[in-house]
Amino acid sequence: MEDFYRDYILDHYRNPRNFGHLENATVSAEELNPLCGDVIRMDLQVDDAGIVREVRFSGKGCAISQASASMLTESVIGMPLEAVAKLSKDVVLENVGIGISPTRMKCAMLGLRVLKTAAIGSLAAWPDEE
Amino acid sequence: MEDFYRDYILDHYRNPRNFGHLENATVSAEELNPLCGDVIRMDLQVDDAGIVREVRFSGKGCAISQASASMLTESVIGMPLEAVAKLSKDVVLENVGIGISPTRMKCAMLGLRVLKTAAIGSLAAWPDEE
Amino acid sequence: MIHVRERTAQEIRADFPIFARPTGRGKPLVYLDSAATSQKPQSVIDALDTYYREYNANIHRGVYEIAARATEAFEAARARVARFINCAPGELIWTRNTTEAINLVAYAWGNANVRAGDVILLTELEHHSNLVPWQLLAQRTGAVLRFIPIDERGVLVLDGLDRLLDGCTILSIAHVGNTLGTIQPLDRIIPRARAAGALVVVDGAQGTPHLPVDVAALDCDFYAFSGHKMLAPTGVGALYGKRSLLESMPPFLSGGDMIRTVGYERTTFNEPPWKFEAGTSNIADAIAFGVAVDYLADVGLGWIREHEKRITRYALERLTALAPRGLVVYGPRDPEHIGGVLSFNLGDVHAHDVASILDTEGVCVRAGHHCTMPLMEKMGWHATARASFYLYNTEEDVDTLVSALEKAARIFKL
Amino acid sequence: MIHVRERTAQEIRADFPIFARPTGRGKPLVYLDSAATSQKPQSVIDALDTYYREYNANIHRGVYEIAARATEAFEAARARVARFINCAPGELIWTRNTTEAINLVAYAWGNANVRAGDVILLTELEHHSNLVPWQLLAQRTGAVLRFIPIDERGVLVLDGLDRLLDGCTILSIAHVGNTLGTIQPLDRIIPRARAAGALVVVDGAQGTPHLPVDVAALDCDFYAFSGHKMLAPTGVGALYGKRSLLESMPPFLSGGDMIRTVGYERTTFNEPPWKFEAGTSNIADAIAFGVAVDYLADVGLGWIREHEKRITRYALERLTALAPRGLVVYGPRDPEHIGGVLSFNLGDVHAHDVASILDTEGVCVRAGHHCTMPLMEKMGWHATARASFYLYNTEEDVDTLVSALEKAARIFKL
Ligand SMILES: Cc1ncc(COP(=O)(O)O)c(C=O)c1O
Ligand SMILES: Cc1ncc(COP(=O)(O)O)c(C=O)c1O
Repeated sequence: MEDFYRDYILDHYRNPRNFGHLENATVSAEELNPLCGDVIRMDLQVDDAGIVREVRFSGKGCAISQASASMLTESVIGMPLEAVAKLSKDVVLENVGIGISPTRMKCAMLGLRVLKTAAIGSLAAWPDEE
Repeated sequence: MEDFYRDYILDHYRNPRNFGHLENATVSAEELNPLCGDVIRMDLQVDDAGIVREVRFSGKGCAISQASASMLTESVIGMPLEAVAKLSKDVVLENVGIGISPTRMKCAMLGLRVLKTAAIGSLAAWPDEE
Repeated sequence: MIHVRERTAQEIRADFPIFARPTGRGKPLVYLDSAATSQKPQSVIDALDTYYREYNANIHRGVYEIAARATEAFEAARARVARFINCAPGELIWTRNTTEAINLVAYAWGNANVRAGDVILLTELEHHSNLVPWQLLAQRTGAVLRFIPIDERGVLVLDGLDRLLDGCTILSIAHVGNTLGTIQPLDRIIPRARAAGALVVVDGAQGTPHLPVDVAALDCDFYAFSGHKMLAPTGVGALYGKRSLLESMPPFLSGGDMIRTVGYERTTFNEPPWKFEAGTSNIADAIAFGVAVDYLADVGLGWIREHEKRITRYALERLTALAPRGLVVYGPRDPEHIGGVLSFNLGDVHAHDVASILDTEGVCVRAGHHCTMPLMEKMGWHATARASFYLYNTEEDVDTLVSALEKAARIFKL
Repeated sequence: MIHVRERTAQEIRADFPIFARPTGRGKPLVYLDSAATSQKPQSVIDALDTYYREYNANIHRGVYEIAARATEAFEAARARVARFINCAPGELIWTRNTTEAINLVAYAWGNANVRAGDVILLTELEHHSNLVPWQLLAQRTGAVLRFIPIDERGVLVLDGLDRLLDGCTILSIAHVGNTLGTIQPLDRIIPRARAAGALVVVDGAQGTPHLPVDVAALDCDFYAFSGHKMLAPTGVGALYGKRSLLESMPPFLSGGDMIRTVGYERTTFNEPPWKFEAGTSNIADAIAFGVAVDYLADVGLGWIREHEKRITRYALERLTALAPRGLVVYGPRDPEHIGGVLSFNLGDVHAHDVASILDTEGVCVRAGHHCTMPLMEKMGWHATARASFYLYNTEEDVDTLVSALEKAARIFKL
């Protein structure tokens, strides 16, 4: 777990990519991490072909949830919204590149859950429980 | 405990003394053994000097509760009602003359509790808990 | 599940340390009161010990190693118990016992849905725990109670069932009766209750220990049961509820753990099952409950059922020898319809006296009203003695019971 | 009680088997989360083991030897726990935990006595378990909630208390706050609440583990607490209630054991405390709770309090060294007013990240909102890390905490 706090994770935490809101969001969602009460919001702008053009995330939280969300925004730009709806936990695990302890899994998966909720249009399951 | 079921106990069980009701009872009480739901009733007739002249008990129950109640009626005839109100569990233990297992203590004490309740005029504590 | 080799009751018995100890009078323990609470195998006792020695920690919100291990074991136990009755883990709420589980339904579902004049249908042989909560719900709401009647052997009379179900909001019924051991024909009752639009609650306190239970096949809405009657520790039970009901129902107990967000004035609740679990759970005992159902599944519910039928049949045979001395067995006579329970009386001897004399021979039976006072009154029984059998009982236990009963008959000169 | 010789924390530690095991990374366990749940001494674990190996049986109605032993041990445990808080055994109801105890009061007393417009007074620092049950009671009855405010250190502001108490039906207040460890001045609050005619409920979850508690001297009506926070197993807690209230109050959960007589239509209830204990109790854990309070009384609550003050003072001193790297401690600073709990944050590092890094060093702290979301929001804290101390913690534990925090500061480049 200590290995988790690597420089590139801390960099995403301290300098989150695509942070903020989208005025012209096509879909949005916001969800809470029951473990700590942290909330993440995702705004997506989707073009007519169904491709994600822009993403912004917002919220306050731990390094794991923030860095995971930040990396995730980079992963989904250019993806069809349908594909976002079907993302599995693996996208997060590959992004962060290192084992996450079970107790922190919800932190790591929160951003993905919010993203999938926005893409599906109704509350997505926890990706680690699917 | 097996020793409890001696002939004189079984005799009181099969042939209870002072069994029945008193038409002209001065005080009466009825209580339940929470262990089994057995109920005993005691009717007392008290003279002007406050002396117990007659007693009748009724109810259905185990050998221990019935024999204890039967013997008890014999013990209290002629006693001042005030003294009945103050009887301790010892009167029962002496009557039955043998150790009673803790689980059956309520059975043995039920008659005495009812008697004391009648004498006091309000619900008496369990004699074994005083 | 495939069993390479069936175990014998003797082998099973060796897994239960309590049988290794003689009673205070030096007799072997003949435990015939499993319907009240079962004994526990070593593996269940060990699960508690391991939890407290190795990874005791509060669950769900802890980040550190032992909290992670405790949370995982706790939720894994939920999944095991859920699988044991064929439901999803998200449909299984931990409670203290069957009684709390039934109260949960009566308060949470009942208060929200039952109106004056509604009918709550029970049977005449219910345990107090499946009667009093409904009486109190009826008092709170103005609903009325109806009862499916029983015949003189304690068997449900289903002739008038559709009339009784007419306008019925809730049917709550024991899977297996605890005084007579009667196995209820739920497959004939539940479909008719569903057709009548009633909520179906099953009191499974005597069901899960003895019968393979599949809540999906039963098609009930709620199923309540107790760990302590099925090899698990005291203090833990469970309530199965259909997911959609659990989602729409308001919570019951409230406080820590069952919330999503809390403000001074307003609160939102967690998803089921956690929505119904307030405060620190009985973590250790829930984990041990998971071990208990694994033990049962490993022995095999089919084997247990056959074993109980064997013992019940043997006991019925042996007890007939005492009929001339006044022994009467109540309830149905066919072991096919009995869940390992026999209620009886010996002549005019009070059941408590019978039980006390049996105790001197190391034989543990229950005596009294068995928390079914209305049934007793209806049948005209003052009290009965009850012997109940489980996977660790043997034919020798029955032999000891019979000779202890002979002793009682001797003492009371029957 | 006279202690021939005071024990040292090191000796006490040896009674808790969990400390003999290193963590998965081979570090000694530094358990600083006793406010969530405490560790258990060998004697408590042994009590469970002995119960299940020697005399497991259902209580109160059993006639045979092991049932007698179980009943006696169960009621003796009640008497021990009652003596521990200075009440009569008949005033002590077993519950699962503090949360259930508070819910019992909110349902049984609350539903019977609270009317629309009534005032329920709480404080701004309550645990969800002493807030949500009252919110739901207010929703059921139309009562309104008021809150005693806190200052920026989390200390109650009592200036307006009499105004707040005006027309108040219930005051419910934590004895010791769980997020900041604040010991509440109950001696200054309860007399005024009584004068105002309010029912006084105390959430003692963090009281009984750490302070000598005398409910008669406190003069509260109800006092709720959890065994698992004071060396007892999970799954058992207790509610003290004044005898007269317990007698007049309707029951809460209903079913087996809490009844006197039951008919199909009508039921009468047992005396307190059994009137409030429905179904098979958590027998083994209640017995072990009795052993736990004996252990605490034997060490001495006075010793425990002094020890916690020592450790808290030492921790406050040692943590100042981290102030330049952004460590902030919340709440009151005087160990006299703190019940062995310190909440803090390290610079802009999220409390969860702090806790995860501490975990790699074997240090267990809690991180998050500690089931006090409204308090967190009011104080403007997103989350805090919380270290809590108990009788088995030592100054070395604090040293390890500090060096683990230094590691976290290093990783996050503070
Ligand atoms: C102040 C306070 N109240 C109530 C509770 C709830 O205790 P339990 O979870 O044992 O019901 C806690 C424990 O977290 C607490 O600290
Ligand atoms: C049929 C039935 N229902 C309910 C109960 C109550 O179970 P518990 O005491 O575990 O709540 C019992 C157990 O005595 C029972 O046999």
